Order: sequence, then C-alpha cells, then structure tokens
Amino acid sequence: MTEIALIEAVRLAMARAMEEDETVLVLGEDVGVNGGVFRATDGLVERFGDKRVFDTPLAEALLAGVSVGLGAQGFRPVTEFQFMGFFYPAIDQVANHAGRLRNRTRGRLSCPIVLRAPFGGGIHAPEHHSESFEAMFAHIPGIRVVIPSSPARGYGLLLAAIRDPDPVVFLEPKRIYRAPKEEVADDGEAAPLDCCFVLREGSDITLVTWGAMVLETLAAADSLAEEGIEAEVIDVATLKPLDMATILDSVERTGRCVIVHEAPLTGGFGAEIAARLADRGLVNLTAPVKRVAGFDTVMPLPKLERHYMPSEGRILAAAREILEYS
Amino acid sequence: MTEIALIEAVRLAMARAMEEDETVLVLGEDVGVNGGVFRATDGLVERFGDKRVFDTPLAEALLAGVSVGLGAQGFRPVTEFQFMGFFYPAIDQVANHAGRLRNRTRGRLSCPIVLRAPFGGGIHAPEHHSESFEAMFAHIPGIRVVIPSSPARGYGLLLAAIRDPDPVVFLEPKRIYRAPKEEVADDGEAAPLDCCFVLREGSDITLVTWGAMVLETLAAADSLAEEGIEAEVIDVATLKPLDMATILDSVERTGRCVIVHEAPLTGGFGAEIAARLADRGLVNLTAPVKRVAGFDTVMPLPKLERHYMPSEGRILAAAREILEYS
Amino acid sequence: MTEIASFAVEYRRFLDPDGQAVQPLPAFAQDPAALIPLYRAMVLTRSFDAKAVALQRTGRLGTFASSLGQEAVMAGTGAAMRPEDVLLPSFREQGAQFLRGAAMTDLLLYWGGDERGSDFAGPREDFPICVPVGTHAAHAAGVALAFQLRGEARAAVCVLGDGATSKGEVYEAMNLAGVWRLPVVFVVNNNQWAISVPRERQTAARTLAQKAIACGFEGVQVDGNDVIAVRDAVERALEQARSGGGPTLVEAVTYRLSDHTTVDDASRYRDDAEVSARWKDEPILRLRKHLTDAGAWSKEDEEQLIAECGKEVEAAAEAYLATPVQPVESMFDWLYAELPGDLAEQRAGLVAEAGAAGDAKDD
Amino acid sequence: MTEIASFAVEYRRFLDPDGQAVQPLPAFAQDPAALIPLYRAMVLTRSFDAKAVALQRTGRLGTFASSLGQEAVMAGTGAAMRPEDVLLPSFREQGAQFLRGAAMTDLLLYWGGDERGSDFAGPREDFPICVPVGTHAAHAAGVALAFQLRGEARAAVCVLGDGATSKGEVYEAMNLAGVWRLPVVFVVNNNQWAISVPRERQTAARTLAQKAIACGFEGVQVDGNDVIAVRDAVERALEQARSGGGPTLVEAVTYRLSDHTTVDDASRYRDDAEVSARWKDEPILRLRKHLTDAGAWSKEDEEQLIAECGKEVEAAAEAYLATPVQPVESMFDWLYAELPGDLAEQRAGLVAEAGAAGDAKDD
Ligand SMILES: Cc1ncc(C[n+]2csc(CCOP(=O)(O)OP(=O)(O)O)c2C)c(N)n1
Ligand SMILES: Cc1ncc(C[n+]2csc(CCOP(=O)(O)OP(=O)(O)O)c2C)c(N)n1
Ligand SMILES: [Mg+2]
Ligand SMILES: [Mg+2]
Repeated sequence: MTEIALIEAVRLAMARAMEEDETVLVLGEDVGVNGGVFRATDGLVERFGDKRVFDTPLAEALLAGVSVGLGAQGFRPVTEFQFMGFFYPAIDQVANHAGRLRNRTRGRLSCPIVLRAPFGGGIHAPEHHSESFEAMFAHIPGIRVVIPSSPARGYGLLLAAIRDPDPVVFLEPKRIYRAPKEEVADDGEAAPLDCCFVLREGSDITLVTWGAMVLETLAAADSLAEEGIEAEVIDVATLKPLDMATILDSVERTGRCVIVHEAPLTGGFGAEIAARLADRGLVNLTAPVKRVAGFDTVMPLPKLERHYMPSEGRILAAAREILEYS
Repeated sequence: MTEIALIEAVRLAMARAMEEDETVLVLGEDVGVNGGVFRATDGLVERFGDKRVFDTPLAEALLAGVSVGLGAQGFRPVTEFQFMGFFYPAIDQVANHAGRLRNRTRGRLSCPIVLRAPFGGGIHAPEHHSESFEAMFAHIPGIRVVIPSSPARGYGLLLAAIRDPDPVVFLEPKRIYRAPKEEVADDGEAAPLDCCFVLREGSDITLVTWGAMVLETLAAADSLAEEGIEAEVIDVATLKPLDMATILDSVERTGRCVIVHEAPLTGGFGAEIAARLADRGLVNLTAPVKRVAGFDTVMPLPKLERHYMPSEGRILAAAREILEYS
Repeated sequence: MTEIASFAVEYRRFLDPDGQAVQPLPAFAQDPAALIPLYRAMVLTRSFDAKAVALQRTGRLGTFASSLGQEAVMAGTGAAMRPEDVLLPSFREQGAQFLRGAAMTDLLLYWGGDERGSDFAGPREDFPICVPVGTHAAHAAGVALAFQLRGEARAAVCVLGDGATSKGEVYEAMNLAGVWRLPVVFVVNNNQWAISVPRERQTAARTLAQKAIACGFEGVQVDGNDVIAVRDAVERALEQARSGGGPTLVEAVTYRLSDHTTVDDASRYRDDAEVSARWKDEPILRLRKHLTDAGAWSKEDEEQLIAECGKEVEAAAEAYLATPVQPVESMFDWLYAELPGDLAEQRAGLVAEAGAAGDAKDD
Repeated sequence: MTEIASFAVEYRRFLDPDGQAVQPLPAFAQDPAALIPLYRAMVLTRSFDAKAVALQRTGRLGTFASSLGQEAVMAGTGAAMRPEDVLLPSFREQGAQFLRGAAMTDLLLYWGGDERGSDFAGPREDFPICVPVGTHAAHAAGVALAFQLRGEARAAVCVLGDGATSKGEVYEAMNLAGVWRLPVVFVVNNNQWAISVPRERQTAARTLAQKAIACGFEGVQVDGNDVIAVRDAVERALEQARSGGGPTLVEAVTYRLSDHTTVDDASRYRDDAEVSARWKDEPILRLRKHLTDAGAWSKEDEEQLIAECGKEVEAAAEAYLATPVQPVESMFDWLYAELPGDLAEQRAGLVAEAGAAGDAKDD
C-alpha cells in the first residue's frame, strides 16, 4: 500500500464508486480529458468513457440543476465545481431544489447527488479562488455538508457521500490536496457521515476544526504537548448534520474549547459549535469558548493571504488565553 | 401624525431618499406601475418618473449585477427582490462583487446599493415564499445586513441604508408589513446602522431577536412580567456589523439570554450571538444560552407553517428553563 | 461583409379565431370527434380554475394561479406527451398535469398548503410544480440526459412563461440541450405578461421562439389559442426529441385573461379594454366553433360536459376539503432518507409541543 | 406555416492572413502609418505577456493568463474606445487595458497578488479584472444604464470569452441591454477554448454572434486576428451605442495560442499540430505583412519596436518587483468607507500580531 495524497484519494473514491454502481456519473467543467484543473478526475474518462464522465459548458447554476434532474431519475452525479468561489450561482438550486425534492414530494422523488468543490486559501491562487463559505451550506435544510481533512478520510467520506441517498456538498481543502500523504486502502469502506473524528486525545483542552486547518491545529496541539498540556483535537468532518455529542463529550472532560476555521469569523460554522457549547455544554465550560478564524474581510490577494489565514500561533494564543482560567 | 405600517414606512423612506438625492433609483420586478407585489413602491413611478423607477426583466442575478454597475457609476439603486426565496441567484453578485468592489480597487470604485427583499413566513404564502436566510448574508464580508422590526425603525434604517456608502442587504419581515402600525415622522432622520435597539428594559433575562419575531418576543416578555420576571428585549436590527456591546452589556446584568429567530436553528445568526456570549460573555452567564428558532427543516407549506415558526410558548419555555438556574 | 448564417422563425396556426381551418389539419385532428378529449380537457381546466379561485376567495385555498385563456397550451402539451415522457411544469400548468394523470385533489392540496399534493399518485416521475421561475429548465435537461444516457425513447417537457425566458438559468439549460441534443421540449406559454411586465418589456427579441437560435436549435411559434397547433407542434418536437433529433422550443402565443394569481390585481397595470379584446381569441370558444361547425358538438353536449366537469371538480374539492392535515412531525419525516440524530431531537420536541397543545388538526 | 422573422449573421475581415486587403479598408486604416500604434499595442502586449509568464515561471508572479494570439482583439477593442467610455474586462484583456491607460505595473501587481493593482491611476472608471466568468456583463449593463440615465454619449465595453457565453448571467445582461437599448458593446473573444472545452462543445450555435438574436439586437462576427476588422466593428458598435442605437455583440474569432493560464497544460487536451497550424493566422504577423507590403514598416522599425517594448516591459517589471508590500492592515482599510467597530478590533489584533512577528514585509 503506497501513500497517496488527498487529490488521489478523491479520485480513487470516485473510480471505486463508478466501478460498483453504474448510475454514478462525473460531470463538470474540464473534468473529462483534462482530468479537472486539480486532476481529481484524471483518467476517469479514459476508464469509464464519455457517457459517464463529461465536460459541461461553463455554467454553474446549470451544473447543480442538471444534477437535480439526473438525481430525480436515479442517477448519482458527482458534480465538480472548479473552485468554491464559483459555486455561489448554484446555491439557488441547492437550497430551492436539491435539499427539498424528497421532502416536497413526500419521498416520491429524491436527489442522491454529490456537489464537489475545492475550497480554501493558502495556495497563492488568484482572486476569487480561495473562498470558504461552508457555513452557508450548513444552514440549508435537507443536505449534508462534508469536508475531509486527510487522504484516508477523503476516500471514505467521498464514498459515503456518493452512496448517500440525499444531496451532499463535499468540500475539499485544496491546500492539502497534494500533501501530506497517507496510506489509503482502496477497500470500498465508507467513512461514517454522522460523526466527528477524534484525531488526538487529550484532557486539558479541546481543539475543534475541519479541513486544512487540521494541520495547524495538530501542530498547535504538539506545541502544547511540549508544555505538558494535552489537547484533544476533533475533526468535525461532517458539518451537517453535526455530531455535537463527540464535542460535548470532549468538552465535558476538558472544560475548554477553541474552534478553528479559515472562513470569516462572523457567521462561520464555528459559531454553531460555540452556540451549542453555550447551551448544552455550558455547565462544563471552565473558560470562554474561543474561535480562531479568518477575519471578517475579503480574503486578501496572495501577498497578504498568510496574514489572513489562522496560524498555529493564533491557535496557541487562544488556547493559552483560556488555559489561564481555572 | 397618523399611524402607518411597515410597508408604508418603507415606501416613505424611499420617497424621501429619492426626493433629497437624485442618484437614488428604484428598480426590480413589478416595482413600477404595479407598485411592487407588496406595494412597497406604490406611487413612486408616478411621482419620480420612469427614469428613476423601473421594472426590470425577470432575472435576479441581473438585478444585483446591474446594481453593482450603477453603484460604481455613483448611482444609489434601491433594488427589490420580490421574495427572499428568489434572492439566491444574486448571492454570487453580493459576495463576489458588491461586498468587494471598494476593497479590491482600494477605494477607486464603490458600491452604494441597497438590495431589499421581503422575508420570513407566517402569511400562508406559497412554496419558496417564506424563507429566512439572513445568516448567509451576515457571513459575507464588506456588506451590511439590516432588518427592521417596526414602521419607525423601518423608516429610519432604510434611510440610513440608502445613504450608506456601502452595499446593504435590507430584509423586510413581511409578516409585519401591514400591522402593527405606529406613528412615524417623515423627518428624514436616519436610524443608526451600528447599534441594537433595546425595546424593553429588564434585569432578569435578556431576549435577543430581530424582524417579525420581535412580536412574539415582546409578548413573551409581557407574560414573564406578569410572573414578576423582567425581561430585557433587544432588537438586533443591524446583523452585520453586529453591535455586540449592547447585548453583552445586557447579559452582564441579567446573566441569562434567549435568542429568537425564525430561520433554521443550525447556522442561523443566533449562533453568532451565542458564540460571542460563550466567549466574551461567558463570565456573566448564569445559565445556558438558549436559541428558539425555526427547525432545521424546509419551511413547511402553509398548513403546518405555524408549527414551524417559533411561538411565544416556545420562547417562554426556553426562558423558564434557564430561569431555573441560579 | 459575408452572410455566414441565417435563421428563420416560423409560425403555425390551424384554426382561426372562428374555428375555421386555415390549412389542412394534422392527422390527429381530421376526425372532429377525436378532438373532443382535447376540448374536454380545456373545459375541465377552466372549471377547475374557477373552483380553485372560488376556494381561495373564501379562504379555503392559498394563492392560486389560474390558467384562464391558456387552456390550449396546457391541453395541447399534455395531450402531445406519452405516459413515459416526463413533464416539468411551472405553476400554471394544471391542464397539462391533469392529462398526465395528476389528480385535481392533489393540486388543490398543493395550493392549499400540503406537501402531499406533490406526491402524485399518477405520473410518478413528473416533477412537482416549480415556483422559482425557470429553475426547472435545468432539471428538464437533467431528466432528458438521463433518458439519453439510458438510450430510452422518452423526452422531457418543460413548460415556462414569457417572463421565464429572461432567466439565465433557462438559457443555460437550453444551451446545454442544444449542444448535447437532449430529448427535451421547451414550451413557452407566452401569455404576454409576467405579473405586470408586458412581453415587450421583457425582451427586445421579436419572438420568443428565436431564443433557441442562441442555443443552436429550432424555435417555432404557434398560435397558443389553437389547441391543434399546440398539440401538433409539441408532438412533432417530441417525436424529434425521442428519435435523437434534439430539442425544440415551442412558443405558444396566448393571453393571460385572469389576474396573475389570486393575490394579484391586474387592473392596476393593464387596461380592461385590452383584456376584453382578447376574449374573442380564447381557445375554448375557438374549438367549440370548429366542432359545432363540423356537426360534432351540440348545445346538449356542451351542457352535459359542463355539468360533468363541474361534478368532477366538486368531488375533487370535497375530497380536498375532507383530507385530514398531516401530522406536524411530517415536516421532518421526508427531509432525509433517514432522520439524522439532531433532527430526531427537534422532531421529538415538536411532537411533544403539538401534543401538549392538542394540535392534532390545523388551519 | 409562415415565416415571421428572419435573421442573418455577417462576417467581416479586411486583411487576409497574408496581410492583403480583401476589401476596401475603413478610413482609419487607409494610411498604413496610422496603423502603427495598433501594431505597437499588439507587440507590447505580446512582450508583456512573455515577461509575465517568465515572472510566473520563476516564482515572482502568481497565475497569469496570457493573450498570445489574441492581441488583435485586445488592441482593436482598446483602440476603438474613447477615454470616456468604460471597459469591463475579464482576465485576458491586458492589451485593451494598456490602451486605456492602465499601467503595466498595475497589472503585474494584480497578478502578483496585490490589490493596489486594481487601483488604476489611468482609467479611473474602468472596472478591474473580472475572474468569475461572465459576472461583469451585468456590471456593464449597469454602467451603460448610468450613461443612458445621465444622457451621456458614452458606452460600456464588456469583453468576455467563448466559454462565458454559456453563463446565464451573460445572457441576462444581454437581454436587458437589448430591451433597454443600453449603450454597451459585448466583445466576445472567441479563442476556441474555455480551458479544455472547445468552442463546439460549449454551444451548438453556429456562431457566437447569433447569441444576440435571442436578445433582439445585432451580432456580428469578425476575423479576430485582423485588428482592422476588430477595431472597425467595435468602433461602429460604439458609435451606434453612444448615439442611442443600443447594444451590439461583436464576436472576434481568434485562437488561444498559449496555455489557458500559467497553471494549465494545454498539451493534455489539444493537439500540438492544431496549435502549430494556427500560428500562420496570428494577428501580429498579419499586420506586419500588411505594413511591410505597404512600405510602412522595415526590419529596423521592427527591431527598434521590439527593443522599445522590451525596455518598457522591463521597467514595469522592475517597478513591480520594487513595490513594497502593503501593510497587513490594508486588508481592513478598504472594506467599508468607515471601519465598523468589531472590525477595528480584528484589525488591531492583526497589527499587533504582525508587529510582534516583525512582519513588515511579506513573500
Ligand atoms: C425566480 C423568481 N423570481 C420571481 C418570482 C415571482 N414571480 C412569480 S410568477 C412571476 C412572473 C412569471 O411570468 P411568466 O414567466 O411570464 O409566467 P406567467 O406567470 O405569466 O405564467 C414572478 C415574477 C418567482 N416566482 N421566481
Ligand atoms: C464562473 C466561473 N466558473 C469557472 C471559472 C474557472 N475558469 C476560469 S477561466 C475558464 C474558462 C473561460 O473560458 P472563456 O470564457 O472562453 O475565456 P478564455 O479563458 O478562453 O479567455 C474557467 C472555466 C471561473 N473563473 N468562473
Ligand atoms: Mg407570462
Ligand atoms: Mg475562450
């Protein structure tokens, strides 16, 4: 078993799903012979043919809308949005249709589709290529929002998303597309869509995050460990529906929580987790819940981008601040 | 001074703004001779002519995009989206352009536009006519999100929004369009866009809300008062940027907070307020922060709609629950 | 300067407003008796619309969109389709939906505010009513793509309004249909108005049929008050679609004789005189004249049909009014295939609350 | 069956690939010497593009979109405009932007990742580069509407790609421009590719010019490698627009000789042979042949121009590389006219953090 990167894990999962279920299709801009601008779909058209893998015209609202139609007919389209910044025009279809079709027809029609998009900053990409607005999707009823943070979880979660009978928005942190790598068994095992992953156990403080920020968060946990502080690190992975039990359980033991995400602070999904801590978790909190997040500004162009992104330093500062409370 | 309803206050503010500033325009679907489907723009085309008030073709992404172009040229379009459920296709323009134009050109171009939409449920409207997704907008950098909860505040806030040099998403709770009424002086006084309104003072518990839910929240406060419990009621009004100081200040005195909104619970804007309480306000909290919100479901069609909407009863239950803590 | 491409838009009509054939009728229309089901469908639709408006006026139905004057577009489209085709209506196509097998009771339930109204017992694959204008065009493309991928001789029919043609989503879907030669027919119910905005202020295009030129396929304009022309055009388009010939846009030119919906007051923005003038073109009268002239329809037939339709509509309305409301928790039960944990909790809270309040029934 | 509307799309070319006039040249092009500024603009653009690509390859610039082979579209469009018009480019129109007065340094700053690159000293009302494909078409309509409302004889020019014509937003804007007769010109840089998707798989429309038919105005196709044809068509369209005649779509047929951007590898999806074959059509060669044949251009002129452009580009690159980075807090300072309270706090935190880390400069 060789080590592979997230982008390869994503590709592996798609290939696996296409292999086992012929209703699985792959569509999007440049996903065919070009293999996607990040090469997530590389080789798929050669392997599965252009009746199952196809390039579309340049139209994002259409991508989502066509997927809804295919889904209602029993296909399982896995549809790529080239960058999350170009996903906005498709929100209408996600909120007004994909997330509702089963409900509004009382189960007569359904929408087993996956809408994939690379997201997040940190790769010095051009303007509009670094957005993170997973929180918008997490507010939409009737869908799932899934974000992998490693090759293995990427593989398992994407398989689960494709097999899921309901619409899934699957956001891939492109900063970790190529590294780190890890061993991934192409065994067709799906990862659960209903739970967080505890990446590191610890009893002094809980660090909650998802996507690429898992790297900085784990690094911060390592730094804290050097100081004798054991941080528990939780990868939320499935933002919607949220497995709050795992987080509450952790905070019950640690009494402290820092939530880390790259999206702008205000209205980010960290707010939801903090809000639930302020409710069910309040009795266990021994210190304020901190959020380390992107600023409430437009993601800067590359020259200043790294100042925007939450750093290990900012995570550590927040952790240290609440470790002072007793 | 006669009493008027919110819809009339909105109209009055637009007329006033058009009177005092000839760069103010009104556009949207059916805003001309029909006066808007809720009649918010009734009489404006007769008064200001069809060079300042115009019906557009049926295209929401376009509405926002044209507004950006007009704004860059120094006009102040006040653009109506017929219902919030049809605003989704325009989010792209709001997030990718309106909220960024000033920043990305370092002030060379700006975007002094107002995008108005009626929102919320409770009027037995057809499918897709009852949505509340203010939280999505509140997550977008570079814009303001304003929601009036009474005729007087509607008048003042809309005037402020139109005069503001940056883009404002102005959401009007249509359930209270026609009632209650209140006296509104057409005096050209804008209301501040940087503060919450304390609608009722009290020292036992803080109830935070916005839009039409102000009614149920005030009613709940009255009921609590009958039991000798004094609730402070805060109308957030401007969700973005958020005046957290007023809320923190109140909770410092009351130690308890219930946040009420109609939008789905998860990822609703109540989460942001609760999250800030869990941070800065934590030391003052004597009880869990409760959110009373819409369910994480699709807003049901009218027959079941009232079961979806947060009721006075649900607010009271939440308040009573946290009043038990001491 | 060289001309490198040229295009033409054609117009078809078989019956003039007096019911006289202006050209040889298509095969299906040659025996007048064979037109009676079409006539019946239009009369039934008008009868249904009248009842639905009455129910709304008396507080027993929500907002409703009548198709008054546009019955030929609906009947012609519905009749042209085969059962295995899929209809994607917007919100004014009850006439087509009935011909597809959707129950009147279902549509009343829907407009009455009950999701079960979209769980058609009849055409299981047809899409529910689409309220966000034009968003169903992409669904139609997706459905058509499914047929194409499976090699099925089926087609999708998407009905939309003149206003809807201004939506970018509709253009995107049409463009895709063109380039992939999808088996889909776009039927534009050009009823001249999008609420208060008249057709001429929606677009400078001389015809709506020519919207298809931008997408590389044919658009044809028909007299939308001539049910024979509508059915003929949609039928041809469907045959072409099913046999791999790609999409067609059929613009049916008609007129919205009613308000936009029951919450609209069209007198605010259009002349009563304009409306009155259009009554002489309306489709039911036209076909009745044709049938009567052909000796295929009598006053008695008419009376009997009206009575019959009235009875059918009444029965549907009664069934609708007698339908018990859904349990409150139904708002959770169809959201996902399996209810996620945190929703189970919300559901339980709602059930408890409603139970405590004795809320078995609702308004 | 009656034909009720017909349309034609015309094609214009003045110079063939050998630089020979195939029809009488427009007035501006009759004196070959008068064409030298256009020639210079194209050469400068190519020189700039080469430098930008080199900077990217050596890690000193971000992703960059070369306009190799499409210089005539850019120069022709830029030259046709008056200073008071407004350009709304997408991301490959540096050649047009330079003619508008935008500094090369600014564009390098932009692609280098610095917002100040969109704060053009030159054309203050021109829009910045638009990365989300097609979203600027509505802005162009808005700008044009502003001109129309103020009664100004100005026009907006929106440049977009063949791929962009598939976006609904572009159609919506064109439809509005048509119905309101807005003073706007849509220039479609049809370079045959949208990343890896060829023009034929983008739409079944035979020409992109005919997209305008759906919107009720004229579309014209020109040889996009003939700078005279581009300038002529855009100039006519602008005159019509400024004088109240409404919009025009100008489709310029050219070819993307380079990769899509510096992060693209076109050899994955298109034949080198196809690309090589297109080099014979390229616009600079063509105009050079024309000028040379007319005796208006010599080898020495060419060498001098190349040297001159090289120097200009080098100077711009040096100025770019020497530009100190913005202070970190600049990410807050232009977000709103006045910084809201809670942002002031975030800003202060960032400044403190960057200060503590000694982050005056950046990568
Ligand atoms: C996207 C969207 N915008 C606005 C509305 C509100 N609305 C409902 S119907 C309508 C006009 C539709 O006109 P047209 O397409 O001609 O259809 P018609 O009603 O005439 O059948 C409008 C603006 C909507 N339902 N969806
Ligand atoms: C809305 C949107 N979707 C996708 C992209 C990614 N993307 C950038 S350029 C491009 C192709 C554009 O093709 P075309 O319009 O022909 O312009 P060209 O690059 O050929 O100049 C794509 C898909 C984008 N920038 N915006
Ligand atoms: Mg209409
Ligand atoms: Mg191109």
